[in-house]
Amino acid sequence: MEPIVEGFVEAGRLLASGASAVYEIIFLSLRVSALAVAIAMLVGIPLGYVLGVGRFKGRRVALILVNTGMGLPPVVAGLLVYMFLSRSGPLGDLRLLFTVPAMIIAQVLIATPLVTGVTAAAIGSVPLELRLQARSLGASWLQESWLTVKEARRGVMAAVVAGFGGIISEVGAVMIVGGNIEHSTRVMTTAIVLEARKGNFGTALALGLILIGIAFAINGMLTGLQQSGARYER
Amino acid sequence: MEPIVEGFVEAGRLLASGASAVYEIIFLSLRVSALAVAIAMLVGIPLGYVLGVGRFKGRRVALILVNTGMGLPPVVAGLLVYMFLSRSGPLGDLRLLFTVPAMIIAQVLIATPLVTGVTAAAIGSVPLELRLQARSLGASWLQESWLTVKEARRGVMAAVVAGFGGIISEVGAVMIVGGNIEHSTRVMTTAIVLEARKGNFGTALALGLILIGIAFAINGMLTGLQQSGARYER
Amino acid sequence: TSEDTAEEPGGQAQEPVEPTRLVLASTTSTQDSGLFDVLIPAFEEAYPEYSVEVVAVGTGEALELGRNKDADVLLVHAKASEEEMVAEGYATERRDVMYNDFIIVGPAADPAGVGGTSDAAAALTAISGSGAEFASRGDDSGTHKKELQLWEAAGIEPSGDWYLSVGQGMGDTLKLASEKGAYTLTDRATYLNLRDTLQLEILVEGDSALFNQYGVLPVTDATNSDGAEAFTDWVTSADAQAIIEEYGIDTFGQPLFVPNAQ
Amino acid sequence: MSDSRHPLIEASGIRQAYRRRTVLDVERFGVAAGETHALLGPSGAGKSTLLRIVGLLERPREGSIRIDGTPVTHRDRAARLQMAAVFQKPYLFAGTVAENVAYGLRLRRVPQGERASRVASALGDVGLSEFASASALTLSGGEAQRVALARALVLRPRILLLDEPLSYLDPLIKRRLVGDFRRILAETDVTTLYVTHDQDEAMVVADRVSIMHEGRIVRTGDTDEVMSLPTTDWVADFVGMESPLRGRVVACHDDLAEVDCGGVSVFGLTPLAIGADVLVGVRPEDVTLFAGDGLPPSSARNALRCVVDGIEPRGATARVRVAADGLKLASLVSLAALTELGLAPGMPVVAMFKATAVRIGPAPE
Amino acid sequence: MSDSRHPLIEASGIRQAYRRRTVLDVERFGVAAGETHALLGPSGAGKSTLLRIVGLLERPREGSIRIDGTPVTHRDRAARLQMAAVFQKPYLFAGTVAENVAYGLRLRRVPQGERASRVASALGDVGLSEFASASALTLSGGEAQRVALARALVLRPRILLLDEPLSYLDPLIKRRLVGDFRRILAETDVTTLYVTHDQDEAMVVADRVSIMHEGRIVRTGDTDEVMSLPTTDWVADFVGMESPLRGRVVACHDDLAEVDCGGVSVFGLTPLAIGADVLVGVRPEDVTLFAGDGLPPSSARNALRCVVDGIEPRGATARVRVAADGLKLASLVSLAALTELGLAPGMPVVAMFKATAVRIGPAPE
Ligand SMILES: Nc1ncnc2c1ncn2[C@@H]1O[C@H](COP(=O)(O)OP(=O)(O)OP(=O)(O)O)[C@@H](O)[C@H]1O
Ligand SMILES: Nc1ncnc2c1ncn2[C@@H]1O[C@H](COP(=O)(O)OP(=O)(O)OP(=O)(O)O)[C@@H](O)[C@H]1O
Ligand SMILES: [Mg+2]
Ligand SMILES: [Mg+2]
Repeated sequence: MEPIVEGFVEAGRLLASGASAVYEIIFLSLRVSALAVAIAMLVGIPLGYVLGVGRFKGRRVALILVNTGMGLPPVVAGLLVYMFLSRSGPLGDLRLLFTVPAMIIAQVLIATPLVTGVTAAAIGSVPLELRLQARSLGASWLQESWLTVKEARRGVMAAVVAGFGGIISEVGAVMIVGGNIEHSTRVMTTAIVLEARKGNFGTALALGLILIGIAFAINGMLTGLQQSGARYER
Repeated sequence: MEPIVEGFVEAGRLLASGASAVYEIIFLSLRVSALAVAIAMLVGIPLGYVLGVGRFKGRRVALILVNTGMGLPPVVAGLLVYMFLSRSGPLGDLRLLFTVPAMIIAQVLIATPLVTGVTAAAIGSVPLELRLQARSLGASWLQESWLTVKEARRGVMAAVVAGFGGIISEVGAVMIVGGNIEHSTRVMTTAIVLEARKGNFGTALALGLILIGIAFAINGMLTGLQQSGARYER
Repeated sequence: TSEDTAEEPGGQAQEPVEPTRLVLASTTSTQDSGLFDVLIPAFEEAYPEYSVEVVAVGTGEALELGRNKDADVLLVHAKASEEEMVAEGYATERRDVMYNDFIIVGPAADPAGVGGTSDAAAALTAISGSGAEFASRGDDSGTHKKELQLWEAAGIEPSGDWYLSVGQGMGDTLKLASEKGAYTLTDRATYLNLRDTLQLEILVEGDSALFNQYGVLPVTDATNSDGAEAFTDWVTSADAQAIIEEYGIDTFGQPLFVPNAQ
Repeated sequence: MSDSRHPLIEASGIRQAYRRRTVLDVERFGVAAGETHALLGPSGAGKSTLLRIVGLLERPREGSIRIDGTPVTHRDRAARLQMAAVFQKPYLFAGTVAENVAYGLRLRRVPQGERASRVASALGDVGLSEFASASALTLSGGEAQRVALARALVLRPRILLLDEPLSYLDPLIKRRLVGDFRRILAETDVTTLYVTHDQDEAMVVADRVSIMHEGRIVRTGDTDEVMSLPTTDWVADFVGMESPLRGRVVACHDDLAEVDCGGVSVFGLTPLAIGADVLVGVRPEDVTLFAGDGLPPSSARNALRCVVDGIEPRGATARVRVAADGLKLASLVSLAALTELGLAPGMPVVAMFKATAVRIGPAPE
Repeated sequence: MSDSRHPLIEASGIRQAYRRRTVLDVERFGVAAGETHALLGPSGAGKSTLLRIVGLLERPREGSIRIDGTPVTHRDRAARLQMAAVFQKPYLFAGTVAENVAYGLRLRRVPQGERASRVASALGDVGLSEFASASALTLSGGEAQRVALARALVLRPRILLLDEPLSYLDPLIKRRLVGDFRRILAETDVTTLYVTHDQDEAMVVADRVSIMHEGRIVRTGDTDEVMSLPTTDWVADFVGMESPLRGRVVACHDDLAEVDCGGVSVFGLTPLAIGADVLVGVRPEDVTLFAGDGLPPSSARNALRCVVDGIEPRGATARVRVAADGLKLASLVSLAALTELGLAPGMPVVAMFKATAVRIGPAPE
């Protein structure tokens, strides 16, 4: 128990000390994962919609692929991105390896299947009649989808939360493509791993607790959104 | 592109060679993550049900906690489990550190919030009337929940798939509490990291591809379940 | 202690005694060099009553595992910290096992012009003034500590955009340096292992300051202290030292480690 | 059937509110054992809410439910196992039609063989035998409603709770099912609470009727009495009659009484004595109109000179409102008759109805 | 209104099948501009499916839809923007009642101010003004249905598709809304397809009626004709009549014709000439029964000696089936009259109906 208590104390100390290093990596973590989840939403929600409502050939295979993507090991995602961005890789000339954009790319790769898969399940449970009803009132394809997403918002929110949670806590990929360079690509999780490797379990745990605290705050806000407009039931 | 092609070739070679080492870690990975996801389902689905249908005090905070848990960094989960299981920790006498059970515990910690959160969203979108209808036909509390879970099966399935995907691909926690010990606690992901570190990108990628292939096969089966009984729509 | 060992499941009644678990904590660079792949089977053949489990982690983490008694014996390379552990009573003793050496590697173009020198401190001084980047492991590992000693010797406090503190293992740091065309300090074993995948050349070697000593430490009050002692004795024995001496010749044409146990 | 029957279900002091809005406020509501009790009332009156509360599916803010005199709550599964409900919107479970119908039986561990035969016969009763293995989620509105009905009936519950169970059905099948209900409900001693907005349906199946309005029960009694002797203007309008008629028995020969309704005499059959204050009701279906103001020769004891007040088309018939002095009546007239008589507001007509068509009941204080 | 009116919606050769089951097979179906066309038929007949296909919400396996003579498909949003639909089950969107009603207006970019006033007035029309800011998901069945109705009506579409829009409503509000429909549908030139199972409702609002049975349209024509002159036993039963009466005009004085129906003479008004083969129909509402077999003195031109065949209670009335030789009729009798006459199967009665109550139409080949 002791080390855990120590972890809390240390977390408070770190935050209070105002050590700009801590804030720097907190903000970088948030920036990277927020951007990545935003892109994953942009891709994953429409894709999830199509998979959720559609009944086209290949839909099932697509669903399996997406589900498989949820199990894409971050390390493998990192390796793939590494190979593309490496100096000897096809996109090496962009010189993106070990930069923030590279980390975002890797995280998008990880979050998108998660957002897509959970969104598809949520969208799939909106009754067809509801969509027909919107269509019969003159909704265009886009307006109909928007309504459907709103109706499925609990599930879509869960998709986004899962996606964000998956990448803000992810270390394998950002480590490989970001390089954990101090003042440049070091984020919360890579800092935690570094501290753990150094044997500074207390500091590692403290950073972990801060990360969890941030996730808690963000989820507090998101859950507010998710619940608003929830049905008042008996 | 080349290294990726090589990865496929190497993957085939590894599997064909019948190298028992490869099969050993594949089976260990599956065993650990399957058991962990089974436990996570056992805990997460009932919990998700309660959070999805309930309207008790504290439900919202519980939801936020669960959502936060989705963002629990595997490394932190690993550290926490380590601290408990370390000989100097409260459960040190169990001698579980660097064993398979320790890995399972850590993975359960990671998968449970994911299963719970996505299940809660799915269950929450089953109309209250459907549950009342079951109740009015004489369903007990348990029978009613079972029916509700079946009605929400697409979302619940997505929850399980996300949970399984999250842990089969996870490396931070199993590395810390398992120790990546050859013939004992080495799983796919820790093996991938090891090979990557050694510079054997081909082998690392090959293992990654095998892992993805396994996830694909499993998801093929799960998706079959998820879709069966889906509504035949216009 | 031995009582603990006796409690291990299967440790009592069975006829062919189940080997007891011996947890060896070491660093990733040692594991990555492949040395354990020959060393451990040899030990287990000599001592069939033990089954060695290698946990390869960061140097600091390995020491911490020892402090927490989660490992029975350590094989690491951070002499000052190791001696501190013995002094604090966390390890019963510390013995030299072997050494290899550190080298400074960098891009073939060598913008700082340090190729050929054998003065490590001078080379670092040149690198720091050249505008070229230097990748530091920045993880308190043996290598990192050695690097800091060298900077101190050069009278330079390294910081700035050119100094990349990457906080990763040796292999990853090498890869990063290769990608970025940066210089870095590495142990020879890891470098040789990865040479084919890297665009880095050996630029500085041979300085006596670039000496990398490995030590073995049995953990005080370890779960399997008998095994720990047996391993310590064995790895410093002539048999083991001979294996170490041979290792690497067939793959790299040169030995990776020089045994130096007394 | 009278109040003296043993009340199987009793609700007292039930109040329900959602957010701050009170939607139900029922002092006392009882359903006797074996009786079929219809619950009528406008949209939003609280019928479904009362049904859910009586069905132990929802906890009221205040009040209690007794079954067989024993207090029960929404946690009482044993009590709920005696009931089965059909909701207004048919909520079917994912699966086949047969699985849906079998659901309650499976919960009750009815053995496979009996289950199959009961499911088959219930599906036959609602005319859906061929749909047994169809997916329950692709049915038409009426089919789904019938499955929901079969799903409840197959349980042969002691208490049936039906919330507009036939609203999606066409007259043919409705007629058949109403007939079946009537038979089942009469033959077995099942106690039924039957919410409906179809008054004819209520009149066919119900022994007693309660009318709800804005969360309250405004009238309750035997079906014929409630539907023919409204007590307030609102109830009168709701059951399709003009304002309530109040009068006093002024003469009596055998059972034939003359009732004075504000100056107009109405003849009807009643055992009530001279001097009694009474309510008088004549259903529009029983009133025939004749053009002009000459009285045609007829056996009808009542022939009132009236003036047409208004005409409301009702499909195959029209409802013609007429007034004689203070007394107001309605008559249901076929469209053909409407044209032939050339009825129009302001026209003098004679409203005729037989003494046997006049209901007379004691006036409530 | 006749077929000569410009057909606004035309469906031809429509076939729809789910899995292997054909549920719709409609050769031709048309709705003229401005007309209100009721679609009747038993549960599962395919009414909702036809409505969805006409509403361009579902693609049929075969066949085509034309609007204004132009072929349209389910991809045609411009065509769909002219329509608005109310489904059988009211599917409301999460949000307030007002947001639901405003949905289509927002899609059409109606400015905020106009939107608010139109929403308010539509809610007023369906009697839900106070519910504007209530959550749409907690409404009672009838309230929800009215919101769905308001949501469609507020768009003032050119084509209205209504699928049993009043099934959850009580007679009071139903009567009011049916009246409103009648007015709106008559005043504006909206074209309406109206699926209903309430025949009286159909008779009030519809100009024309089609009857569906097992996926096919088995009868279509002007409302009065379809409802009074059934062509087959099945249709007769469905519209509440006995078997179709076929006959031949044997005499004619002015417009009053004598029609010989298998030996029984029926008098009615028709412009058809002597010798014409005709269909004859008398709605049960127009037939009065008298006990015994003596003919009472009456102005009714038709008085047939019959025997009671069967009695079906229908709530406030009963439907009495009588037969005279081959000719079968039904009569709607009030319950009071039923008791007074002591009607029972086998009893001789006289069925009387006026010549004006007899519909006569040319027999279809
Ligand atoms: N969960 C809820 N939250 C808020 N208001 C509710 C809720 N449930 C019902 N109401 C309101 O309570 C009132 C009564 O509803 P109820 O469903 O009992 O009406 P009803 O008599 O069955 O009407 P209908 O004939 O239209 O079905 C309605 O005005 C409805 O809007
Ligand atoms: N998606 C579907 N899959 C399979 N069968 C369907 C589907 N939709 C409708 N059906 C079937 O098609 C038939 C016609 O359905 P439809 O909804 O058109 O009937 P309806 O005339 O509207 O009946 P009701 O009056 O009961 O609503 C029904 O037997 C129904 O079971
Ligand atoms: Mg209701
Ligand atoms: Mg329908």
